[in-house]
Amino acid sequence: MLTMEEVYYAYPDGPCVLKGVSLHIPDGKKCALIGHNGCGKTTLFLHTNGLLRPNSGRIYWNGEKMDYRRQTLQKWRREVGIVFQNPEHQLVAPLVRDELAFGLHHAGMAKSEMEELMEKALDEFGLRPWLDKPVHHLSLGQKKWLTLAAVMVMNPKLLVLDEPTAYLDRRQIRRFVEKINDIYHNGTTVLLATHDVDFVLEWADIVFVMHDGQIVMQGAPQDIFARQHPLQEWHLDVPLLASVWKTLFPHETRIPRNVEEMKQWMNEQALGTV
Amino acid sequence: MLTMEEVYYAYPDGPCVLKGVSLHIPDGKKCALIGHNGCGKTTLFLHTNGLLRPNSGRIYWNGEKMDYRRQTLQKWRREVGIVFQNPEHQLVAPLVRDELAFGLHHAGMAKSEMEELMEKALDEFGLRPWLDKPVHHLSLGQKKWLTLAAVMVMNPKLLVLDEPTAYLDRRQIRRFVEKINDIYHNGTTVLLATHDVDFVLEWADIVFVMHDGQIVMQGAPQDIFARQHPLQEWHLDVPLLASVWKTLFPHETRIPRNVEEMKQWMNEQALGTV
Amino acid sequence: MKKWKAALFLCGFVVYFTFSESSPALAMHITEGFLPVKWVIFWWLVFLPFLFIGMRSLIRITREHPELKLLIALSGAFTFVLSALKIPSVTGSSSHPTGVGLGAVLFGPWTMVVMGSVVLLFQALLLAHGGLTTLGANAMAMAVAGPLVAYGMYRFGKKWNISRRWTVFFAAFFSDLATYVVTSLQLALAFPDATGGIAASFLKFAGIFAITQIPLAVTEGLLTVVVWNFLSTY
Amino acid sequence: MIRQLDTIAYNNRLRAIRPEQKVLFAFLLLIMAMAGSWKVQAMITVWLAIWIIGYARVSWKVYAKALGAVALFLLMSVPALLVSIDRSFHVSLDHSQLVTVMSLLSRSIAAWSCLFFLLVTTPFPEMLSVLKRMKVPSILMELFFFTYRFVFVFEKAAEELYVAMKARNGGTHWRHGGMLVFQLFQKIWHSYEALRLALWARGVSGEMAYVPTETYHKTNKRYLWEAVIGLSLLLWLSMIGG
Repeated sequence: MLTMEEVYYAYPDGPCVLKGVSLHIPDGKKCALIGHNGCGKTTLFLHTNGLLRPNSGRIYWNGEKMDYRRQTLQKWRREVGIVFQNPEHQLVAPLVRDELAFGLHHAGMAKSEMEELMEKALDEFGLRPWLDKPVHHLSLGQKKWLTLAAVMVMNPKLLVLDEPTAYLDRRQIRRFVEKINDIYHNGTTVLLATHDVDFVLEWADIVFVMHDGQIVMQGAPQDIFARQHPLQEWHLDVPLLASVWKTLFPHETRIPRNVEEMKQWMNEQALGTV
Repeated sequence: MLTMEEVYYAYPDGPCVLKGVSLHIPDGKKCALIGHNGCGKTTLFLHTNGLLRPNSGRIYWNGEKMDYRRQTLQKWRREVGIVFQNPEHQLVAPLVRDELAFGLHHAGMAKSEMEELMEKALDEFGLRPWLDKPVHHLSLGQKKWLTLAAVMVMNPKLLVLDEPTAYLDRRQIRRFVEKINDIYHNGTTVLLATHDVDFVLEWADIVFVMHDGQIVMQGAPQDIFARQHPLQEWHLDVPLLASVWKTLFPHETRIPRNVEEMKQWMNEQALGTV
Repeated sequence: MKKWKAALFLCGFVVYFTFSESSPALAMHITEGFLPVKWVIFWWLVFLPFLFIGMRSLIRITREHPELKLLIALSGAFTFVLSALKIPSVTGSSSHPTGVGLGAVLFGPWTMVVMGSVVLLFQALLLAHGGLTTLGANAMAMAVAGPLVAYGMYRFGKKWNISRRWTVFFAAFFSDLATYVVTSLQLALAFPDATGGIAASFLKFAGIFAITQIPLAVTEGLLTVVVWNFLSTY
Repeated sequence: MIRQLDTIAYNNRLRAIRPEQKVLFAFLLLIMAMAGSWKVQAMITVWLAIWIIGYARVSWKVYAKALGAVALFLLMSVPALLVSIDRSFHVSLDHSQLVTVMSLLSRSIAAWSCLFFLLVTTPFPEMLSVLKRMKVPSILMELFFFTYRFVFVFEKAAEELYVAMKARNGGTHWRHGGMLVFQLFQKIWHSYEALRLALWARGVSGEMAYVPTETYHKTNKRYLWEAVIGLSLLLWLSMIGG
C-alpha cells in the first residue's frame, strides 16, 4: 500500500533524521512502529502523506510514485489520515460539529454528501451528545477521541497514529483500541507508533523497529520479541509477557501473544508431558 | 508526614471534585496513587502544598495543621516539591540555569549556599552540558528531566510526581525511575500518580486507589492487586503479572511483585511439590 | 467647605483604587453605554477607515500566505489572554501593548489595528469589558493610537540608533500613554466641564486616570523590555 | 473569569433559543437604553436582571461580580464629572452636573445589562454565526473563530504555568510576569508549526476557510411572547416620553 525506498531526510539546518528508510506497509495489516524517542518516528510519519518531502529516495502510494504537485498531494492526504500525538495541536474549530465538518469542507464535498458522512461519523463515534459542546470543554481523552473521529470522517485508506495511548487511562485505552480494531475491520489499514510493547505483541500483525533513522528489523511480533538481545541494544524493552514466558520456558522459541494464548499453550504442554 | 482529613473541594461554579479525601502519607515510604482520568488525582496533588485550599477538611504537614498564611505557605511549598504532568507548562525560565535557580531565589538563601546547591544538582542530574541552553531547545524527555532537577534542587522532604512516565520511552523511564529511587534513598518520601499498574506493583510500598473524589482502597500493592473484582469496578486494570500469576495458580492469594520474584516462588513451589 | 469635601472625595477614590483587587487597567476601556449617541457614531465613523485599511492589508497578507491566518489568530489569542489574566506580577498591567507591540513589529502596524479590534471585541463579548457602542472609541485608543505609537517609536529608535532596550521601553511606555491620553480626550469631548470646557475636563479625566495609568505604563514598559530581552537572546 | 462566563454561556437555560432572536432582543434593548429616559433604562436593567438570573439561571454572585467590575469604571469617572475646575484652578462641586451623572449611570448600567445578557446566554460561536449571516467579511470571521479556539489553549497554558510558578514560591516578581509572557510567546510558534502540519495533513491548504455548521435551535413561545410584549411596552413608554 505504502512503500518507502531509501528515504533520507534532514531538517533545514538540522542533522539528518531519516538515514535511508525502506519499508513496506502491506494492505490490510495492523502495523506497529516502535523505537525510542528521537529515533525519527514522527518525521517518518510526516512522510506518509507528503507533509515533508524526502531529500532523496522514493515513496510509492498504491504502487504509484508520488510527486509533490498540488493535485497529487490533495488526493494523497485525503487517503492517508494522521492522528498526531497532541490533540491541542490538531483541533482548530471551537465547536465539536465544526471540527468534524472542517476537513470535509476542504475536500470540496457537496453539502448533502458532507451531511451524510457527518451523520455516519456521529453515530460511529457516539459524538451526538457532544455535538454542540465547545472543544475546550472536553477532557484530554475526549479530545483524542475527537481527533480520531475528525480524521476518520474523511474515510482514509491508511490511518496513521502517533502515540495514540499516551496520557489515557486503561479504560480509555481499551475503548480507543476497540475503535481502532473496528476501523481496521472496516477496511482501513492501520499504522501506529507506541512505546507499549505489551500492546504491540498482542495487537500487531507486523512490527517495524526503528533505530537512528533506519528500520533495523521488521516482522511478526512473536518473532521480533523472541530476540531479546538486539532489542536491548536499541534501548527497547521486551514485553513483560515475553520475559515471563522466557523465564518459565527458557528453551521455547515461540512467544504467546496474550495471557489466554499462554494459558492454552501451557495446557497443551501439560497434556504433552502427561 | 502528610495527612488529609475529610478534604472536600469544588472548583468555583464547578462540580465537587474531592468528596471527602482522607489519606496519610507516612514518612519514608514509596507511595503510588492510581485511579482513572478525571477521578481527582491532579486536584488532590494541588492540595499537597497549599496551591488549592480545601472547602472543608483539614491538612496536616509534619503533624502541624496547615493554615494558608504567607509564611506557612512559603515554608510548606519549599518542603513539598511537585513535578506536574506536562513539562511544557511547567518550565518558566528561558535558560536551563535560570530554571534551576528559580526556586532557590525565593527560599531567601545566601548566594554562596545557592551556588552550592546548584552545583550539587548539576552533578547529580548531569546537567552541566545543558547549562546555557535555552529550555525550548530541549526534547520532551530532557524537559521532564529538568523539571525533576528544578524541584529537587530545593531539597524537598516530600516529592510529588504526576504521571512521571507518560510520553517517555523505556530507556528514559528506566533512567527516571532510577533517579526517583536515588532520591528516595537519600531520604525524600515519594508520592506518584500513574496508570502503569505493573510499575506500581513492582515499585510501591503503599498504593492508594482513588475513585470519584475519594480514596476507596489503600494498602500494599500485593494485597490491592490480588483483589481483581473491585478494581474492575473502578475501571482499573490488573497488572499483567498478576493476571499471569492468577492464570497459573488460581488459588494463590499472594502476588509476585516482579518476574524474578515469580521465578523464585515457582522454584519454591516446584521444590515443594517434588 | 465644598473644596474640602471634594478633596476628601478624591482622596477616598485614590485609596480605593490603589488597594482595589480588580485590575485597574480594565478601567481604561470605556464602558458600554457611557458615551452619548452622537459620540458613539462619531468614533465609529472615525474608526472605520482605519479598520478598512487594516483589513485590506490583512487580506493581502493572507492571500499570499493563508497559513498566516493561524499565526495571527494565535497572536490575537495570546494578546487577549495576557490582557484578561489576573496574575499578580502582571497585575495592573493590561499587557495589551506587550502583545500588540510585539505583533506590530511582526506583522506591521496595520494588521495590528485589526487584531487589536478583534481583541477588544472579544473583551466585550466574552468578559463584558468595554462595549459594542463604545467599541469605536476604545478601538481608536487601544487598537489604533497604541500600536501606531509603538510602531513609530520602534522605527524612530531604529533610525536614530537608540539602544534597543530603551527603544522597546519607550515604545511600550508611550503606547500605553497614548491610549490613556486618547481615552481621556474622548471622555473630555463627550463631557466638557461646565465652566472650564473641554480643556478642564481633559485635565480632570487625565488627572484621575494618571493615578493608575502612569505607574502602569512604567511596569508595562519594563515588562516588555524583559520579554524583548528573552526573545532577542534566545 | 473567561472560562467561567464562557461555561455559563454554554450551560444556561436560554441556550437552546435561536441566537438571532437573542441578538435581536439585546440589540433592540440596547438602542432603547441608549435613547430612552431613565425610567426606561431602569426597567430594562431590572427586566434583564430577571432574564439573566431568573430565566437563564445565572448565579446572582456572578452577576454581582460582573456588575462590580463595571461600577469600578463608572465610579472612577464620577468625580471628574462632578468636580468642576475653572480657569484659576478653583475646584468646586458642581451640583448642576448631578443630573447628568445620574442619567449617565442609569444609561451605562442598562446598556451593560444588554451586553451581559447576550454574553451569558449565547455561546460565542453562535453569536459569530449570526454575524456571518450578516455578511461580515470572511477574513474577520475566520480570525474570530480561530482566535476563540486558541484563547482557551493559551488560558490553560498560562494557568498551568502560573500554578507551577506558585508551587515553587514564585509568581510574585514582575520578572516572573516577563518569563510567563515569554513562555506563552514560545508556545505561539510551537503551536503554529504543529497546527500548520496537522491542517495540511487533513488536506486543508490554500484558502484555509472556516465554515461554521448550523446548530439546531428551537423557539420558546413563552419567552418570545414576553419579549415581544415587553419590547412593545418599553417602546410605547419611550414614545410618550415617560
